[in-house]
Amino acid sequence: MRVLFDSFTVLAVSAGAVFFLAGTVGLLRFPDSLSRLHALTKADNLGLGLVVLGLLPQATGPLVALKLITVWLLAQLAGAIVTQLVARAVRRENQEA
Amino acid sequence: MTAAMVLDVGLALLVVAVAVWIVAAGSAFAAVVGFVSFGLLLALAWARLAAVDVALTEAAIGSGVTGALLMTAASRLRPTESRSAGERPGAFLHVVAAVLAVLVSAGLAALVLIPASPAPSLAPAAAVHLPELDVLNPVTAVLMAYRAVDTLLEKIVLLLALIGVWSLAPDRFWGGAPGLWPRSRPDGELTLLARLLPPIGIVVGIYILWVGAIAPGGAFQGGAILAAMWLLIMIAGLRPVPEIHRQWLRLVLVVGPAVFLTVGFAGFFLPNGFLSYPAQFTKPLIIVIEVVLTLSIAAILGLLVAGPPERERQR
Amino acid sequence: MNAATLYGLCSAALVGLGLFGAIVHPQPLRKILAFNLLGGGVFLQFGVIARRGAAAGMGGDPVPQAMVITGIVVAFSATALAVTLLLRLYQVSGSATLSIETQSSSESDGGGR
Amino acid sequence: MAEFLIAAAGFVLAMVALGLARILRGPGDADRMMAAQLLGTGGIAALLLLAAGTDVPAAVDAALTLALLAAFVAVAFVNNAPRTDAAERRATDG
Amino acid sequence: MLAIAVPAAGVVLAMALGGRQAERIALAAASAGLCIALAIAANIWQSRTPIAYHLGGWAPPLGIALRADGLSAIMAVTTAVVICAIGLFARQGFSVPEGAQEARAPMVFWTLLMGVWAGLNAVWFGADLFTLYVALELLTFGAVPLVSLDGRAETLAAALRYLLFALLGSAMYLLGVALFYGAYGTLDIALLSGLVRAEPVVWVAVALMTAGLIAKTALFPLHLWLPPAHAGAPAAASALLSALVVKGSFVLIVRIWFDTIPSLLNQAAAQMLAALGAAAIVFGSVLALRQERLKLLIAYSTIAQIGYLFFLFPLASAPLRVASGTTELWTGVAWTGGVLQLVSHAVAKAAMFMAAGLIAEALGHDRIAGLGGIARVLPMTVFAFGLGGMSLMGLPPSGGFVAKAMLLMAAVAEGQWWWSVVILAGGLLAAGYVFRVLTPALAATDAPLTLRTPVSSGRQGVVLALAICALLLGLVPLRPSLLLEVGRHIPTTVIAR
Repeated sequence: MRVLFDSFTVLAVSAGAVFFLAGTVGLLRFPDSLSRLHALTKADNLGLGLVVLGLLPQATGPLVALKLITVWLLAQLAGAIVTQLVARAVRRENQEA
Repeated sequence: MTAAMVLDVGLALLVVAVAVWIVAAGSAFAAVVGFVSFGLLLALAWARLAAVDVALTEAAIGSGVTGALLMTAASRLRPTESRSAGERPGAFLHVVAAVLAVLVSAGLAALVLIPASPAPSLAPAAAVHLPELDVLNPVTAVLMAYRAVDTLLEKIVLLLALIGVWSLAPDRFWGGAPGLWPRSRPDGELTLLARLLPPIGIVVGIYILWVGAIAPGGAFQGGAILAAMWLLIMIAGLRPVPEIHRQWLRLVLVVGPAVFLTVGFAGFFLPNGFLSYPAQFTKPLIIVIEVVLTLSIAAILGLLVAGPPERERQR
Repeated sequence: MNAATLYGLCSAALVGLGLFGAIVHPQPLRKILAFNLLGGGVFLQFGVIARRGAAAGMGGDPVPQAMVITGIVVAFSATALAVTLLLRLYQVSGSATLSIETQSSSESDGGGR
Repeated sequence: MAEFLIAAAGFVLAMVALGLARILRGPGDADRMMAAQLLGTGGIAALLLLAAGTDVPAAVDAALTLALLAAFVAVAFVNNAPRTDAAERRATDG
Repeated sequence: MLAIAVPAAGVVLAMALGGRQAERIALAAASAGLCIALAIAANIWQSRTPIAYHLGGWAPPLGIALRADGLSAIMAVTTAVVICAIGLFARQGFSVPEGAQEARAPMVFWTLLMGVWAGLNAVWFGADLFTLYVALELLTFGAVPLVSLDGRAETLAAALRYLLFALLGSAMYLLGVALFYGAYGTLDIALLSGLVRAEPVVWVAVALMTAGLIAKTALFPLHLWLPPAHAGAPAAASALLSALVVKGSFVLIVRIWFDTIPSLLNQAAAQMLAALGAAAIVFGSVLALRQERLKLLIAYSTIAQIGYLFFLFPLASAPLRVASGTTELWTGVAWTGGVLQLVSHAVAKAAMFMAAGLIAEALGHDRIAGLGGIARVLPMTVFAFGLGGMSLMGLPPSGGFVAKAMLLMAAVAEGQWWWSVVILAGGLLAAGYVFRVLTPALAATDAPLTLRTPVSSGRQGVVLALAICALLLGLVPLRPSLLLEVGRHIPTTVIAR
């Protein structure tokens, strides 16, 4: 059972790390602000999500698991709304300029 | 080299690199963005140094609230940047400053490399008295008992800073409401965020305060989180910024230090004098003080960010 | 070389950078930022000392850690006060430099109280 | 297991640190802010991994705090950046 | 402990009740504080031993001790007297106008007055280097907003510059605190003095702390922030800043050098500090001579007078070289002279700033050229200014005279005659700038002066009383000197209260 949990953790966390890699590459390589924003949200949602998912089997108790999920939810919520706000800011910036 | 060692080396280099960027950045705003990252990295470093209490404080105050404050300032001051570019200090000052900085850094680095051995520590002494205080988090014990007077005086420092910020208002606005980012244009998303985030944040803040007696956390960290949530609500326009003459506001601001001082004075009737706690009530008293301190800290930090009154007092 | 020594060197570098920035930057806001770097370096020094003092089952000496918490809060209030002063200065004079008294003291020296 | 988690934390951190190049390059402040956001998410992930890998459970609380305040800082940014951002663009173009 | 807690409680109460209450609370706290300071001094005077107090019953190194020795007692009494005088003086300028519930300047002034006082008492009594750091920050946060109270651009710039200097200074100090803790595991001054060894960490720590505190004390060449800040503040606040606040960081340097590392006092470093002091005397006085505004002149004179204080370091630490009975005597004389200079400058400078404030209020300006005949209209004020000036010059029988004479004699007796030259030259220069003010003020003019606002004789009386105190200090120099010896290099005995 332990081995199963651990290999799940390794798998999920590695996948999460790959999304962080992708997010960084996107942020560095994409040509304009809006597509860079797109890359960022992928890292935000999936990278952190997979890491949290991978860590859940390692959690020592229900409270820790709850906190892990809260962290992810918070990042989701903040990420989603902030992305909207930044996107609007970028658009406004383009219009004004 | 273990993975942890690689991580530490990378983190330390990263911290220094971001610091170089903050000093060298072309625009103040870019430097402030760097500063937010700097705070985050420092929080990680504190976690690596096994100081999670400090990591929490750094995450909440050092990076979060300070970052927001500086960001506002940088954007308001942007028009002045091009103008002051002309008055860069001369090469001489640069050289002197560089020599001085290198000297201090080198001296410190040398001292770091020759540590005292065995390293002195008060950890055993602090541990001995933890059972009598019935507080399991040693940092909380230091802040609330062993070195309580520092914490108390620091509360007074916070109050003075707030008075100082308020004192910068024009006379006619005294008693009115702070301006708090007058540019903010509440729109749908912001309002949504301000409705969804604070309930979670307040729970987290209270949790951090409550857990402070047994694990890392406490009044400062909890207070800073609550302050950020309060600010968010005010920025989104869901609640007005309070006028500073309000009696309830003044009471919230001082209730923490006032209770702390009262308990301190009550200590005169005990064998150990000022700021000592009666043995059987130690834990409840510390918790009561922490709760009221959290309230006051949240209010003070929030108002420090909100700035001086900028609107006339409503009759 | 252990982790504490490593962060100790990092702290030394931060102190030097902060000091340099605070002296050479003409804009007060950048000086305030540099002061925060310097503060970060000083606090980290406490952290290194705390880490080295790990004993009695604790990961570090709690006393310096508590001092850092106090210090961070004080540094924040200092930043808040300095930023407010700076914004007010800008509001009143339209400029945000420290050399203001040299420009304006000659014009307004009759206004001294 | 612990070793893997710490290595993963290091990897995530290294990745998002590369993203910091955006802070250097800009060009707009929105891009800089995005890089800082990415670093924030990466830092939170690294902290969570460290909490599990080095047995410092309270570090999860620090991650929680970071997640809350990252949103707050972003709001501060959005409130302050856009207008001046455009102004800067114009200044550099013209 | 009460000495710190009462003004601190004052801050809290004033903040809570606000409005007109702030002034009443401040005055009540001032009188209570004066009584406490006197009681502490009397206690030490009688017992001839320093009082140590362990907060919350936690003994150092884990806990924090407060310690009252002769120096703290004298400084606490001086502080209480000066603050009471400032409080009485400021009642008129900082009262809430009729019809308003609360006004900005009074609320800020009274609250910060108590905040500064709490900070000062914490500096005098603190025996823990980190507590002293928090105390220093109390001083900074109390003093900076007072500078910019009138909200003009130049005072805002002065306040900001002051704040930046002060912050850098305290960061340096804090770094030294960290190093001390890292080396010895305690921050209690008495415990540290038994532990310190001559090793690099101590030198670096002391150098950092001294440099930081020098910036806060405004010793030449880190004095740039002081004149605009002290001259720009309202008179009552200038008196507070110039008389007391800069002394806080100076006393901290004394605590570090004489109490924390007494066995390691380095003559070369002490000579260097004194050389900076000497430079401060010359530059401060010369610049004071060239000022056109009265308050700036007084502010520059503060820089010069601070310079004298730094002679304490070589003169009171000389026995390292000659360990004979006679030198011991002379270091004692230098010690008394130095502290007397601290006290007499505090009292005299407070009186002079307030006198200048009255003059400026009456005339609507403070240009020295426009002072003609002011002595006819405000005789008491000009007389007080003159008495304060006597102390600065070092004319008998003022406190300043005795202080400077003692420093002078100690310098000659210890074979450090070069400092005596500077002390004499400083006196002459001070005479120059004081008479630059007094000569036009006393001159007869044809046109009668018209006052913009009448000045109440009560306020003039307060200023004059303070100036007379400065004068009388010269007549009782020996009694405080006995008190001063209390706690000097003597191990502490704990008294449980």
